[in-house]
Amino acid sequence: MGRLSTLQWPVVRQLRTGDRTGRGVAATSPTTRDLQPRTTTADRVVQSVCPYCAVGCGQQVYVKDEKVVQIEGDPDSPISRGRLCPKGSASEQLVNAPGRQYEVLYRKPRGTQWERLDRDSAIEMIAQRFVQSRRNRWQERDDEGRILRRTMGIASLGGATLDNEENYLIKKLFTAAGAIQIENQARI
Amino acid sequence: MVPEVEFTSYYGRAIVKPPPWGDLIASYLFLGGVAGGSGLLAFGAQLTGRKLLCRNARLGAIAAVSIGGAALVADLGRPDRFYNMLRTIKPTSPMSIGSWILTAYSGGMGVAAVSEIDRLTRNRLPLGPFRGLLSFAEPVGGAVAAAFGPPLAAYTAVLLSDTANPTWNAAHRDLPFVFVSSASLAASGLAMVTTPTRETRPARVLAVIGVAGDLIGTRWMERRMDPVAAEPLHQGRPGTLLRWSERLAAAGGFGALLLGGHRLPAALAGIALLGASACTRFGILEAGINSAKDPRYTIEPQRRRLEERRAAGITDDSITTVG
Amino acid sequence: MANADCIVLQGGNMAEAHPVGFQWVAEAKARGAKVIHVDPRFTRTSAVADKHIAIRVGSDVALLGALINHVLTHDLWFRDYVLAYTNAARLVSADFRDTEDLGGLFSGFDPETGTYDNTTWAYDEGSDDTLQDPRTVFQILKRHYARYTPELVQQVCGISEADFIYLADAVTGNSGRERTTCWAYATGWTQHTFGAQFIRTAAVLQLLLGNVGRPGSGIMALRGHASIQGSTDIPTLFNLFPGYLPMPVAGRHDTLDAYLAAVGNTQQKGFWANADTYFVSLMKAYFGDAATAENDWYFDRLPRLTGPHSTYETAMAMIDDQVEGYFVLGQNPAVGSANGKLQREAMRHLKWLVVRDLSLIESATWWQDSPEVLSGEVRTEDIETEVFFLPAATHVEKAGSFTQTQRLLQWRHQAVQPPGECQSELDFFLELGQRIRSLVADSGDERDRPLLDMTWDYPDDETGNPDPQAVLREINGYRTGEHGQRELVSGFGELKADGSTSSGCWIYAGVFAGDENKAARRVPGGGAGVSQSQWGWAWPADRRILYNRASADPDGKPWSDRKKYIWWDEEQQRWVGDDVPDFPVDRAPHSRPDPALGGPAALGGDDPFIMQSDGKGWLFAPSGLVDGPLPTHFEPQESPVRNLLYPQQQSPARVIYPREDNLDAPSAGEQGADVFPFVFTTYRLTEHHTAGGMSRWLPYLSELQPEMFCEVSPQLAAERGLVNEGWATIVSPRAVIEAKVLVTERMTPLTIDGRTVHQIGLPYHWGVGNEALVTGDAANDLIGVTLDPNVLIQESKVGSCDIVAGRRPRGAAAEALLASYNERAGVTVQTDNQRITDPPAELHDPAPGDDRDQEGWTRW
Amino acid sequence: MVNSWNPVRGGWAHELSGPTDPATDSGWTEHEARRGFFTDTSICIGCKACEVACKEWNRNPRDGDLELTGWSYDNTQGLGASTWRHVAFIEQDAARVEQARESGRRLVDLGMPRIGAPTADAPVDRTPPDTAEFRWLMASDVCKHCTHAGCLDVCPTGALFRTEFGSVVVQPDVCNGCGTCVAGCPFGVIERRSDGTAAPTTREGERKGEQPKVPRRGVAQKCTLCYDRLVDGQTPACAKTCPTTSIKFGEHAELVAAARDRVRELHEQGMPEARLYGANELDGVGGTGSVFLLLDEPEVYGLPPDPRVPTADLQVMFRRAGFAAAGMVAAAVVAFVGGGR
Repeated sequence: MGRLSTLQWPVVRQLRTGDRTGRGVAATSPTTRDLQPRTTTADRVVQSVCPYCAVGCGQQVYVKDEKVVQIEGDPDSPISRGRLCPKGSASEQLVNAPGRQYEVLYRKPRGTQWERLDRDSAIEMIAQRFVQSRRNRWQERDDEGRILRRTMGIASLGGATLDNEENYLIKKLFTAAGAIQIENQARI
Repeated sequence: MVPEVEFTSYYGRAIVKPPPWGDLIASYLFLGGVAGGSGLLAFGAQLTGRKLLCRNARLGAIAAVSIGGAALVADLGRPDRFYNMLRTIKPTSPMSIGSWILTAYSGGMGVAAVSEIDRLTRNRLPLGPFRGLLSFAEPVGGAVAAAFGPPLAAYTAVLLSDTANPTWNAAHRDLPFVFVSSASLAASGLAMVTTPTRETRPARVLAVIGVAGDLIGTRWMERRMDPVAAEPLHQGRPGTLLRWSERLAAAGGFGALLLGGHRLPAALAGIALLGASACTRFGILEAGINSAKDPRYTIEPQRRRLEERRAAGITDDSITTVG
Repeated sequence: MANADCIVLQGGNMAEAHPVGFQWVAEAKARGAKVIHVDPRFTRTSAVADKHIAIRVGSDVALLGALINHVLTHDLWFRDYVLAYTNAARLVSADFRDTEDLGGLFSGFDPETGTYDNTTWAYDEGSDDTLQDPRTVFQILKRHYARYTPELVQQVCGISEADFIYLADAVTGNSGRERTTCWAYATGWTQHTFGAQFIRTAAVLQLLLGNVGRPGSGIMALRGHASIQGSTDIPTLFNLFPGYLPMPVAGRHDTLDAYLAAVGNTQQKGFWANADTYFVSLMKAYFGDAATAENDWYFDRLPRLTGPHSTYETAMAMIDDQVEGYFVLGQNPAVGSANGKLQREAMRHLKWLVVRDLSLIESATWWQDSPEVLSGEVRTEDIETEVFFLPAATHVEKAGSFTQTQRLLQWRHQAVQPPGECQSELDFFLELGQRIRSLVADSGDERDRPLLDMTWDYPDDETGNPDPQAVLREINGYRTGEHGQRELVSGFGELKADGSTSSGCWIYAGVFAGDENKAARRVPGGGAGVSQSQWGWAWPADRRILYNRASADPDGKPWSDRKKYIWWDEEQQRWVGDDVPDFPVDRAPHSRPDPALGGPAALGGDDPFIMQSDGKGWLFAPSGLVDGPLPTHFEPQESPVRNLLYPQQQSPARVIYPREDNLDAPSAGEQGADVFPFVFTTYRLTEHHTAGGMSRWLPYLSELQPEMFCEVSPQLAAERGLVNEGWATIVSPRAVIEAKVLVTERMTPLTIDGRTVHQIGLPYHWGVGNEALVTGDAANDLIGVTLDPNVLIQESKVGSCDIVAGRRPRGAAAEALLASYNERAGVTVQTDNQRITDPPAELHDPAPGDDRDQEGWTRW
Repeated sequence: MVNSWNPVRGGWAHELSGPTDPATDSGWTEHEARRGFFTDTSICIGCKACEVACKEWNRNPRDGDLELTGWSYDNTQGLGASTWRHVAFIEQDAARVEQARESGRRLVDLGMPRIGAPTADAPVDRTPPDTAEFRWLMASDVCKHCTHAGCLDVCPTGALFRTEFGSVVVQPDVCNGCGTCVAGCPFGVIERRSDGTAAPTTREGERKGEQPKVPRRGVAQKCTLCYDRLVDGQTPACAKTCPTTSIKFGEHAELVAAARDRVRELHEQGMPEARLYGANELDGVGGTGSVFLLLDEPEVYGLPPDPRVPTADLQVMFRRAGFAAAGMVAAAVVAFVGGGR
């Protein structure tokens, strides 16, 4: 508030500047005069791709203090030329969504509520169930004696929103496990 | 309610927005008028030696302006920033000008009122060395309040009219006359309530003039308004309020004229006048709010004046152009 | 697309579903291109198109077939192109019988299994360049579509003759040497029981008009998910390995040789002839040193398919308690899959369920708040399923590549670390794999061998997360260099079948050539070239337009100056131009290599369709499609309209599931058809994303479309007492849902076969639950499961329903309402599930000279 | 009842109405070229990306009560304190389309001025086009950034100010929420933000779908033409994101020229219904910074047909108020002097 000297009183500024009617220069506040966009004050800008549809619009992700503060279209992209649809424009809210879940939750059989579970335990529990169900439903051969070498105990759905690298690992793991029932949105 | 008229709108949505003003602002309009009129009465009494009238008008004025000012602040979206009203002097903003008027008036009246209170409390106010100054300042304060009283009563009319509100704006030529009349009769009414009849004759005269001005001014104003824009003044709650305003004003005016010499009838007449002024302010405010809730009041008068200009061969001033 | 002179948007709603992609349509239109939108609804796409043509949902083959007929009968086809680049002149087996002959069936149909034996569809030796031989593809085509006339279009599709002629003139007037027409479709074509044939019809038409492989031409698929293309290329699909190599099928691919022969024998033309190099390299990428020549590169240990194992088969297997565990990864089947009730029932039968998503989607919380729990049909306390919810990382919290709809890989850099316990799929599956491997490490069980043999060692990157670039390098592939060192391959041409190379997805080979992540290339605007090739990386081999050899005439010259793209440079003896030639770069236009060479080496200088076994564009598909070599009009599974062309009502080879929990409404002509008299279609809105997992939790998107609604015409509204903003209850044989009503002239009642057909529009973004910002009944609950046999996609674009004013009943009353409807309609599991509609009129081969009209099935 | 339309020139009258350079009037001795929007509604696809991008940049709370309005695809209804871009959806049958065309032809027949380079030699092709059976208009509305801005004029605190770009911006750190500007806007754009519509969705015992705390509560809010982006040479968020370039941002003079070209082009394509809104500096607000190409009468889109900045009549109003106040003094004098004791 140090700048609240009499000389900065807009009434005085009205006289000092040409802004007699107090509708422009004289009326500005210090905050206004120091205004800078958060796209400029961001620590870094990261190039990304919109996570919604398959057009593949380029995005620029602005990061400040390790938080995403803004996501905009990437004008360099020959596909989208900086433009985004409403969903793409809402990407920042997707990342910082008020309803986003940050913790692992567990519902036990017949349970009526979620319970907290730490991530390591959860993955270990899933791995154990994976191994068990894989064995429970293993099929070595079919009725005619032909090799099947698969399990019908485990299925997966999803992938169209995931990265190529992720889909690659999922398919590889499932194939090695003999789990064939793996599908994604391409067929939905 | 509004008769069905052939006009196009966007799903019946209003075009202009009503300001976020409610009863607090209507109260301020009323109290500001009371204060403005009382400033004049007090000064007249001060000059003519009507001590009781002077005291009561001053105390009434300071009460009105204090409560009105508080209402004004309470109505702000950010009351903690009320002082920003004095951040600029904007000739284009009636609210800005009004804030300075209100400040000047309050200053003057404040000094005068403090003197009155000090007298009433037999010098018990902790004024210290300022008590001496006060005897000089008091008459000046009274004069300042009187000078800024009429502007205080009148500026609120400009405040309402200098908007895109269909009804208020359509009344922009004549609303000040209605408002100063209403302020005069209200301040007079207050004096008739608070002050013995022996000192209130000027107040009664002013009341009668105010009532005449109010009744004639309102009719004249409506005649000059676009008929559609004037409709909200007759409909719903504002219509009722304004009808009551007329009745109360007439009753109060006759009361002041015929029975003003008798204490009780005079007080009753004064109450009627105060009621009339309050009804006027609440009615006009609400009518304007209502006019901003129906697109018809914006579109029809604008369409009409546009067509009239075009018919008159003026085609270069439309917001819609083909190139 | 921006180079097209005419754009037909059909079976899609581009402006709404792909607004940013639509800028290229807008730009083409601004430059004078004609834009026509053919769709059941007047949508935001129609609003900015030159013309909207309302069509009855599911009747597109009739319209496109009529365009083909129009082009053929008015001699409007592009003769030079068709002769040189398509199989028009090829002769087809004398045993081939058309749907014209068999009442809607092709030869080879087995009514028992519902499948075709396609041996009679094969080519015969020879061809006839005059196209006069009745056995040429061209003549077969002509006969097949002869009855697809403008009058028929009016009857079947509800499109006036004037509108048909407008469309035909626009398309044919903007095709040929100088001009090109582009078609774009989306799920309006794919989500049908013969959806692949919708696309084929357009392909046939576009080939006839010379609109394939040229600038501003083609048939563009507009897909709905960020990496839906990538998840097909590197599939999370049951039937494919990366790079479209099929998963082995028991009985068909019992040995490696049998497998490779089926995928692409080394004798055929084109790039599939090298399938052995792709497969062996994949196995080396998967299993490293454990894949050897001795063990047939691990082929024997791979799991085998025994039939379709699609998501719907799997859900039904869950209901039969055959499946114990289920991973749901960024999908919301409780809302987004057809027959939602069946999906939710399936999940109730699981032992354990893992849901990985950003928020608590309905597929994670159904045990608390699904419609069945809310109605009291099931109790939370009785549900045995164990549910794990694991929070996922968003697209900015992990690095990786998406492949967009035009096959372009784009790298996303990581912006921030995943918050809380959120993690990427990469991180999760890597860790899960490690834990599984350590659990079975000492088991000594042979079955666990592949888990231990697979290569599963990926380094972390500088952020401490698993390095996705290491995975992309593995996908790209390595070769063994001169000194035994591993080097990244620069393209699939380098892959070998001798075990010296690896590649996790052969079509992506080259994305990491020279140790440069080419998916991460970001030269502004893609660089100076027309093909914008300095942005990302397109498979295969960075080609932006597929089959672009066809952009030049048989002599290698551009068809016209205006449509110049790739041409043969005599001096350099190379194909040059604005793109990477999708062709052997030094194959001269008129070269005729020995076909016996096989593979790419056998491609003639005028064989632009390098992935086809004969290098030509297929007007007639002798193989590859299981439901017929030529697209044929059928009615959807449920339809209030009879098939006006054939006795056969529905596509005979569709995949059907006659089950009590998957009932169908009687089609026209059957008892009870009037109980479900209206057609509904489902779709997306711009403001939401599929089942809402990424939009209904976002305030800014939720406020734009806050509630489930249905769109009805004023006529239907009047008929059923529906009021705008009021409620309506919609009933199909599967479910009863409620929605707010939008009465709009954008929905047009159509006159079909002399009577009015009302269509009802239903966006499918909402679901019942407590967690999302906006919730509502799910349109997918109304839809039954009947699939296209080629791709196993469900028919969710069309179904039959009834609509009444008011909210739906709650609790048991809803079930009662549904039951009363089905009872009134006489619905059984057999309804609509007969393979052959009218056996006497079909199946038998009429002797030549039979008067078809006497058969009584040419109804129009 | 024609208004006294042309105000007397001279003095500071030009600062209240008629053609002027608003930035210069506001004391910006050296300033940027005036910036604005040209919203070409003929190519709008109604995707609402502008609404979202605007909210994202300005961190405005969600609006409304999450209920379907039944107004076609419009569920945000209009501009307000938290919605600074709003897309209107209008469905019209053949009769309405013909009316729109007729009104367009009438505008042409009125001999509306074509300010700028005269193109009289190239007569507009007005061959009657096929009347479409149906059309669906979409239009993204925004603050007009008037040359004479009612909101700015009546603001008592100086919270609203004219920028060096000629735009009109609220300073949220100054505004005390008096609400006068709300009444001052002839277009119904500016509004005081309350917390009513931004209430979080709550359930028993817990809060779900909660939004960030409502920022800038109690102060007037509207489009800033992304002043905080402009100062660093960036494009406003809505224009940057618009997929079809329906929203164009740039120098006002160039945009107006482009808008005129576009109208001519559409007329030549047989669309006489095309017209401009806000491109005339002689109109009641001195022309607007945000210019629109419309395909029907303004009121169809929820825009006023003949807006007029209230301060154009300010001198009249102050004069009348002065008379009134003087009359009040006179009455008091009469009361005391003429009244006797």
